[in-house]
This record gives sequence, C-alpha cells and structure tokens, in this order.
Amino acid sequence: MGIVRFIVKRLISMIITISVVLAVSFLMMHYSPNSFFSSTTLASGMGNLQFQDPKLYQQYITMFENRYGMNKPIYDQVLSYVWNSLTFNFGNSFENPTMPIMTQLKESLPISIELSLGSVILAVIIGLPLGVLAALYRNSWIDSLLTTFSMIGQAIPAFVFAVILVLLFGVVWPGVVPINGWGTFADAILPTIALCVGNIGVVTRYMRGSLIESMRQDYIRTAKAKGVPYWPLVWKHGIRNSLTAMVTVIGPTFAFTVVGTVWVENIFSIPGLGTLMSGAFVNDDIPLAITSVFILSLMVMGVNLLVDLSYALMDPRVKLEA
Amino acid sequence: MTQELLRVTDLKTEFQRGDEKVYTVNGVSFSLREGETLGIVGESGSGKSVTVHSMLGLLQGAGKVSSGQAIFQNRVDLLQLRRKQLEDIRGRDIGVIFQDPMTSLNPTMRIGNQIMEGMLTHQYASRKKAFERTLDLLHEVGIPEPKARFRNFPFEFSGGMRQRVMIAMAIACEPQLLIADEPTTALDVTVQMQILALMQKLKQDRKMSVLMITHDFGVATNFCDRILVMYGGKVMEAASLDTFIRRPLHPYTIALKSSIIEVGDRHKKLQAIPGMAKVWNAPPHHCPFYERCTFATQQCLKEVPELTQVDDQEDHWLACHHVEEVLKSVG
Amino acid sequence: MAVVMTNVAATKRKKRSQWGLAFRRYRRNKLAVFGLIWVALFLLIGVIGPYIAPYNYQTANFLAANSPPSLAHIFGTDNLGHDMFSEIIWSVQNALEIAFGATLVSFLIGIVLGMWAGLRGGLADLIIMRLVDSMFAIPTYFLDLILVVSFGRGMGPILLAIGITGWASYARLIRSQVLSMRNSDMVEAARSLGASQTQIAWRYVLPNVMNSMVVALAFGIPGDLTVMAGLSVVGMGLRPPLPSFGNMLAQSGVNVLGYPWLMYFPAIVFAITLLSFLFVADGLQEALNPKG
Amino acid sequence: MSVEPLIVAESISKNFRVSRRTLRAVQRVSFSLQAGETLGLVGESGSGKSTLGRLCLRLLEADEGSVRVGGQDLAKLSPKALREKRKEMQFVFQDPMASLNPRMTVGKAVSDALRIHGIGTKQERLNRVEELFTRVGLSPEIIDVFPFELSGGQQQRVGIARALALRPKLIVCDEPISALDVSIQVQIIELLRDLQKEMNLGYIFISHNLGVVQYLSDYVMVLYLGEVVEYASADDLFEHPSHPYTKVLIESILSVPSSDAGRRELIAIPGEVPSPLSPPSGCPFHPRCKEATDHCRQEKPLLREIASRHQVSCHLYA
Repeated sequence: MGIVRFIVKRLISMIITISVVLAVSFLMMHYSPNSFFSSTTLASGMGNLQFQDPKLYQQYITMFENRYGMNKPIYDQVLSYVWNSLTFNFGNSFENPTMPIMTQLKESLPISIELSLGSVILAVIIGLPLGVLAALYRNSWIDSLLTTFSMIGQAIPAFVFAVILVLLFGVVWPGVVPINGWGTFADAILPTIALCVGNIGVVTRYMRGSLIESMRQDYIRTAKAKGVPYWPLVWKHGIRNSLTAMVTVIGPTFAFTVVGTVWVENIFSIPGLGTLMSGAFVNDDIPLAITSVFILSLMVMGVNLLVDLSYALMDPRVKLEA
Repeated sequence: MTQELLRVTDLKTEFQRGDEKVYTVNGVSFSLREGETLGIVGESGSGKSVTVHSMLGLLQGAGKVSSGQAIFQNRVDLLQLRRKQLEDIRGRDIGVIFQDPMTSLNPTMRIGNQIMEGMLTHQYASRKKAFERTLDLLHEVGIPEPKARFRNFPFEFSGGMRQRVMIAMAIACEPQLLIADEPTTALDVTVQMQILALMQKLKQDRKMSVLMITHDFGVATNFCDRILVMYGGKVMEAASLDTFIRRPLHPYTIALKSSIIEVGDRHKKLQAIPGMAKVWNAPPHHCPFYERCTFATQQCLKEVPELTQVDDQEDHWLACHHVEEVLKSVG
Repeated sequence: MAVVMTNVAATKRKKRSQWGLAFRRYRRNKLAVFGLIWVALFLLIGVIGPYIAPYNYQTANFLAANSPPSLAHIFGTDNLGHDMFSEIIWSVQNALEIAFGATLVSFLIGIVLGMWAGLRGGLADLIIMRLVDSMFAIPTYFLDLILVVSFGRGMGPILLAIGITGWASYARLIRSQVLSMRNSDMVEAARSLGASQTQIAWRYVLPNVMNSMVVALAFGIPGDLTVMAGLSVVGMGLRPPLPSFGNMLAQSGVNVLGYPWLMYFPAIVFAITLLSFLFVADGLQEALNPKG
Repeated sequence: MSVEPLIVAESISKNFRVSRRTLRAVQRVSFSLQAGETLGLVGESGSGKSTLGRLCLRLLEADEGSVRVGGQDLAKLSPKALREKRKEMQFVFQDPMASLNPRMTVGKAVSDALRIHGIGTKQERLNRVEELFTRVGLSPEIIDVFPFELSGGQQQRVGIARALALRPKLIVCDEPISALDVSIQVQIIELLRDLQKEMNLGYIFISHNLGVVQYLSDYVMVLYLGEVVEYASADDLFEHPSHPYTKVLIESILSVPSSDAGRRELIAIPGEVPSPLSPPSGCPFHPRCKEATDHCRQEKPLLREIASRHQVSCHLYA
C-alpha cells in the first residue's frame, strides 16, 4: 500500500534527522568551551550537595558518568546518547538528580500540546473565513482592513502580544482574567490569544492569496458556464482547491507556534515544557535542555507528517512518493 | 425561415488595465438562427472571445460591458438579466466549450461529478438519473469504459479526452445553443479532426445552434454555415459560407484569406498584410483596419464604416467605405 | 511592400526603466512608504545612536531607579536606573548588527548552497536538499538555543547562531529559481549563442533571480530580529549589560505591574520596527513581482 | 557530389528519464542537408521534433549517433570549441518572449551575441545591431525597448535578428510562427525565406503546420513517437504520401474549400498519439493504422528507400 510505505519512509527520515540533531547537539555540548558533559560541570550543577551528603553526591556522579559514558570513547558516547533518547530513556537531570526527566515531561508536555495545538486550531477556525472574506471582497475596505491586521499579527511576535496582554489585564483591567498560572480554563485565555493573533494573520493572508489564485483559474469560468451559482462555485471550486494549498502552511505555522509557546509560557508563568526547557538552558542543565528540544521537535515533526499525509489524501495529483 | 435564437446588437466591452482603458469590443452586432452554425473568425485581440464572454457574464478581471443588447430566444436580454437568471440560462440553454482542456477542468474533482454538476444545478435530473445520463454522455462523446472513467480525475486524461469531457459537460442539459471558444486550438491535427467530427454529429443529432469562435479559417469554413469576421472589436464582414468563400468583399477578409498558407501553396507568392493589430486605448473613431488597408482613404480616417447589407438578395454584410473599389479590383 | 517596417508606439512614450516602474508601484503603497521611512530612521539611529544617546548604556543611577518618564529621562528608567531612552537607542544598534549580520550570513550560505544544488544537480543537490528538509523539520529557534549555549551569549556567537540556522529557505528558493531558469528558453537561447556558464549565470540567471532574492532578504530581517529577541525571552539573549529589545521586553514582563513604562516604549518601538520591515518587504514584493 | 553537406546526422537517439521510466524521444534519426536548403520536421506532440532540433545543435547531448556540422563532429568538440562553433549554427524559438531576457533591452539581446564572442567595439556592435534590426523589419528606434513592450511578431523579429548576428550558416527554427497571428505569420515566413536566399542559409524548420512546412521546405521528415516514418522531398511527400500516418496527417488538414459543396467531410481516424513513455510494440503507428497486420504489431519496420530520396518506414513497402 502506498500510504503505509509513505508513512514508513517518512518515519525513517524523521528518525535520521532527529538522530543527527541529537548527535550534533551532544558533540557541540561536549566540545564547547565549558564542556557540559564533564565532571566539573556536573559538580557545579549539583551545587553544594557535595558537602551536604558526599555519599549521595558520589552516587549521582557515578550515575551520570555511566549514563553519558563520560569515560568511554566519544563515538560510543554519541551512539549511546542518541539510542537512549530515541528509546525515551532520558535518565535524570543535573539540576534535579532525584527526578527522572520522564516524570517532569509527563507533567509539562500536555500543557504545551494543549496550548500550541489549541491555538493553531483556533487560528485556522478564525483565519480561514477571514481569508475567504478578504479574497471575495478583494480591494474593498474589508480587504485592506483584514490584510493590515493580518500583517500586524504576522510581524509582531507572540511575546510582544503577551507582554501587552499582561499590561492590559494586569494594569488597565486587573482581575478580569488571570495573567499567570495554569489550571483553569480562564488561565488559558490570554496565552492562547497571544499565540493566536500571529497565526490568524498567517492563515488569513495565505487563504486570501490562495483563494484569489483559485478563483482566477479557467475551471472557475467553466463552472460558471455550467450555471453553478456563486456560493456553490466559491465553495466547491474555489475554496476546496485552495484548501489543498492551505494545508501546506499548517506545518510551518505549527512549528512557529511551538516556539511561540515557549515564549508565552515563560511570560505567563505556565509550567509547560517551554518553561521547563528555558529553565534548563539558563541553568546549564543540558540533559533536560536537549531532551526538551528533542520532544518539542518530535511534536513538530509528527504534526508535519500528519499535514503531508492529509495533503496527499486531499489532492489526487500528489502521488504518495516522499 | 427558421426562428432567430440570438440577436446581439451594438455590444461594447472595455477593460481597465492599470491606468489605461482598453476598448476590446466596439459595437458588435450579429444574429444566429435556430440550428445554424455561425463561425466568428479573427486574430488575437479582435474581440471575438470577449464578445461571447460578455454575453454570458463570464468576463474576467476588470472587464465591463458598456452597452448593447443580446436577445436570446426572442424573450430575454442576456445583458440585462440578474445574476441568478443568467445562471439559470448558462449551462441549461447555453453550453460552452473552452479552448484549453488542460486548465478548464477542476483538477481535484472527478470528471463524472463535473459532468453531473450542471444537471444537478439546474435540477435537470435526479442524482440517480444524472449519474446514468453521465455514463451515456461519456459513451456518446467517445470515452470508452464510462463506468471506470467516471471516477477518474482530469490529470488521468489526454488532451483530446479532456476536450471530450468538456463537450459532455456542455451538452449535458441539452442546450439549444452551444458556444465553442477555440475548441481545437490546443489539440493536434488528428485530434482536432476527431473533436470536430464529434461536434458535428452532436449538432446534427440535437439540432443545436453552434457559435464557434476560431482563428483558423480552415476549421471555420469546413464546420460553419455562416462566417463573421472581426477586427479591432468590430464586425468587418458577415456572410453565408458560400458567399464568404467565393466573394469576400472586405479588404481585411481578402487580405487575411490570401495570407493563409495551405498545402499546395508552395509556389505561390504570399501576400503579407503589413503592420499589426493595435490595442485600443480609446474607442475607434475611424475604420479599425485603416492603418493596414490598401484601399484606405481620408474617408476611412474620418468615419467608422457601418455594417450594412451588400444587396437585398443576399445575407452578406459589410463594414467598408470602398465596396465599389474592392469589387473592381477583385473583378 | 515586402519589407515591413513596424511602427512602434513604445518609442514615443517616455522611456521607463523597469526599476522606475517598480519604484512607482512601490510609492503607491502607503504602508510600504511609511515602513521605508521608519527603517531609514532606524538605520540612522543605529549609526549615529551612540553619539546622540543622552546616557551610556552602562551608566546606572541607582538614585533614579524605576522613575517614571520625566524631562531627565523621557522614557523613564529601569530598576538599575538605566535611562530607557538611551537603552533603546543602544538596542537599535545591537539589533541592526545582529539582524543584518545574521541575515547576511544566512543569505550567503543560502545562495552558495542553493546555486550549487540547482546548477550541479545530482548527488550534491540530493544532499543539500536533504539538509534543507531537516532544517525545516525542526524549529531553527531550538538549534539557535543549543548553539548559543555552547558558543556563549555574546554579540558574535548569537549572530553566528542565527546566521547558520537560517539559510534553508534562501537555499530552497534559489535552487528552485535556478532550476526553472536552467530549463528556460532564455538560458537555452544564451547557450545557443555560445555563452559560457559564467556569462549565463551573470548576465541571464542572476539579474532574473535578483528580485525574489531582495524580497526574501527583506522578509528575512524581521524574522531574525524576532528570533534574537526571542532568545532573550527565555534568558538566552545578549548578556546584560548589553541592552537589547528582547531583554527589555523580558524584563518588563516581570515589572509591568509596577512600572509599565518599562514596557510601553520598547514594545512600541520594537513592534513598529518589525512591522515596518514587513511593510517594506511586502511593498518590494508587490513592486518587483507585479503579478505575484 | 564532393560538396560537404552543411549538417549530417547519423542515427541519433535520445532518451529521457521521467520518474524512473524511459521516454524515447528520438530514435535513430539520420539525414543530411546542404547549405541553402530547408529540411522540414513535422509531427504531432510527442513526436520528438523539438528534441531532434536541439540535438542537431548539441543543445541536448545525443545518447547515440553523431551530428556533423560543416564536417566537424559536434560531440567531439571541447566546450570552448563548441561555443566557438555556435557562431555557425543558431536557434529560433517558438515563444520569442520566453527566449528573451526580460531584463535586457532588445538591442542588448542582439548585441550580446556579439559581445559573448568579443566581436567589435561597443560602437561597432551598435551599428551592426541597427543594421540587423533594419534587415528584419524592425525600426532601429526600438533598440532601447524591453521585450515585453513589443508585440509577438516584433519579438520574433528580434529573435531572428539575434540568430543572424553571428552570420550563421544553419538555423534551427522551432515552431517560429505558431504563437503568432495569421497575418503576422506570413510576414515572418517571407522574412525567413528572403534571408535564406540572401545568405544561403540552411534551415531545419520544425512545425506542426503542414502548409507552412511545404511552403518553406525542400525536404520533409515526418516523425511519429520519435521515429522517422517518412522522408522525401517536399513536392514528392505531398503529392505521393506513402506512409499511412503521413496520409492521415495530410487528410487531417482543413483547408478553405473552394465552394460550399467542396467542404470536407469531417471523418476522423480514432485514437491519439500514445505516450512516448509506453510506445506500442512493432510499428509505433499500428494501433491507429487501418492497414495494420500481425506483422506490424510484432516487428518494427525499417526505413527504406522506395524512390530516389523518398524513404518510408512501413511493412506495406517491404
């Protein structure tokens, strides 16, 4: 079957890509000026545990040395690191040696997924009709308004919107919706808006262009000549054909949103994977940092795979050949 | 005398291109009788396609009909209809075939559905009936294995087969008038022959009127009953086929006919028409062919010649100030 | 009669170059003109900023910490008593250095690899395109983070990090343009005249891909500015005391409840700057590729 | 005759790889042409006529066979020598707009031919361009105009001027008039014919328009799916078409009848040109041929001479 082969091929190339990224990251960390995978970094990472409980400390040191194979040849270290990551065997973090990284992921990842996926879906739901509107009323005031707004949304990154929202709902209208934390539905409102604005801009702009392009095609004229009324024409021949093109923009948009989620989580103090990751980077907790990158990247790749798959299913001309 | 099906009077269409206005159709009049096949012939930019697109409300871009009438079936003026009323006529009473079968079919829709769409839109048949009829149509236009082909997409067809699909689509609701806009231009000669033969058979079986737009004199003269020659957005000459072939009177028609190169012309000296067609940024206030015409005089520069009947006996119309001189020169 | 002289209306018209036409189309777009003015201003401040800034970015005046806008500090001061107006001016310079520097690095890598893939084809093409696909598979921002961690958080390392991760889209664009150009009648015509590869590349291919390159570059700059500031948001941007928009914004998030002016000015200047670059890019796209 | 032909093609073939399949574009085509003569190549889409035209000038590399122009085997020339050789052989394209650099004025487009070969000073080149423009019927005033500002006919004149700039002996014209209006077509054809007489040019004229091919050519080669089905002098081919496909092609031409009654009956032969990716076995034309036998289905006919300089590839003439 074509589809199965397509998926398998894509999965293999995904694994290769991510392995290369992991290996390169590991090597860079290894050979960087402050060489993260060394006993000294390890020691400084664990702070004064060395003096509080020398025995436990030694135990952790051994654990990390074994895990990252610090005394083995470099290729061995890389291979085992990549293999462990691919099998989701992440071990513990420097900062929090008692806690397996997996446990931390289990708490934070769902939040990031909810935020990023939710805002992309919402953006599509809002952006598509706006794009259609702008395209059908091309060059009218609605169009210029929507186009300008979508450009603003596209240009200004999520963290600027986030900061503005904090100002608005922290200073101007305090108490209307919560400006930090996570747990209730209300908590999700501001971060989702911050993430959505840009995505709505992208979706609107792209849909507009795509629909204008479809409506210019000869087959639209053919359908008109058949007597197909305006709205069925727009829907069946215009929008449907531009949706196929639209799907391709979802992948990059999602990738961008995942990055935006990292920012927004930091600003709204949401305990998601983004916050976890930036904490790890700031504190030189390299195992946790790279693992977070790995997981977030995997998420992006997974969505891209789904996008390509649905594209292939939607457009009969695209044969499933990766 | 058969009934008149379509009468177009003084049709004018202009386009806005950037800062400029382009006058594409500058007062076209003609009529088409039931069962008749009329060929509109002209070079690119003559306004022949725009004429029919204007009539059907299919103008693209910034095109606008500025005046004229197009009376269909002696009852409605196509140019005055509301969108909804025009949609009822398009596809049901008037079927259209376009030039490029590659781009004129929706690439993501099964061809069967594209053929059925018109019938369902006009409630011409129930879904089930429409399906059966589609299979019959596919068979009729010469597509083998209609059942299997129904579910195919346009990209799975050759150019000739796609044009057959276009034809099936155009005749699905048994229209009285079939408009074919350069239907064979994009096709190879042997395929062109197939498509023309098919169209001729369909036209005879159904007693359809056909309006064929083409730049190819060979196609027009072998397929049509009457010929209309356009230049610069105006009708230069209109005549029955026989008159057109044997006694064309407009200097443009004569020049154009003598510039066709046919097999057997090997040792003939060709007569090129000097100059080239121009783009009208203002409505023509002289004969459009003035610059290229060997008979041109001051009169041609001052007055636009009206389309007038050559003599009462004949269905032969001409827009030229110099019929006498032309007659003398042809002998 | 045989020789036909064709009259040409074109000569009678005022001679217009293509750049002239493009400029006229650009001028019609009000937002693009606004963007261009702002960008020009931004560039100017980037160059002369250090001379006009009332305070040095390192000057901390603890006595005036967290003061609201006043005549002495028109944009107020932050918690260390830095003058926000001066900080913004210094940030413009840093932003420009990184944005233009990083974009240039990406652009150069992209041009070289894209040209190579497009002109050579075969294995080189396959490998480069696989690399491009991989770069697209993972958000490059994460790679930037990893690079910054290992290179350090200075001006150079950040510039380099953003530069060497941002080339993929340029490479892809150039490759596709080169490919379509390579099979075009125009290049075949040049070849049939006896033009060498270099002559074809310089006189035929390059002038025709220039437009889309300029547009892509214009779109790339605001993207790089965003990434640079985004690094600060997670605490991995330019290491203070070097001022940057990212740091100011990240800081203001924390202090916004008490000292909102710390947010207004950087956010507004940064947002308008990004928008202006986008307006310019959009205007260029419209002006240079009128059909697209 | 001892005169060396202008161009000799010997059994040239070209295959393309299209998504892991082989497209047989041109198969074992041979011909020769003297200076001042025209060879017409006709065929429907997929016949390989354009590919053959490009092979003749080594704009594409042939897989097999050789092309000699002025006695020199093109395949044996070094890249540098080939570029030098290109002065002798030029190409005129179907779509003049696409073949001109949109960023060069038409004057530059023509003078670039000279510049590439380092011919003349700037002023000399300019003079030559003006001379060429006048010769092809363009006003020298339009030297500084960009291609998009000209009509199709004018663009094609620029294309011809460019081809003439290096004083070639051989020009391959690939459907040079099919994008043009009828009245403009005649202008261009007359121009090409006058130029040929004046400069003793050899033409390889590719077209799907049989009338035009007959008008201009001394010899005509009919191609079907990359193979030569018939080759003869123009008069001979149209008076005595021998291959069933040639007959079909000629029958498919719709010419203006001499009277109402003289109209052609519109009867078509069924089928279309098969995809060159999966050509039929045996004679490529057999699926559409009225006279096909089992022999035709199994065995490919060879091209053989049925009269002086009249070759046919058909079992009927075996």
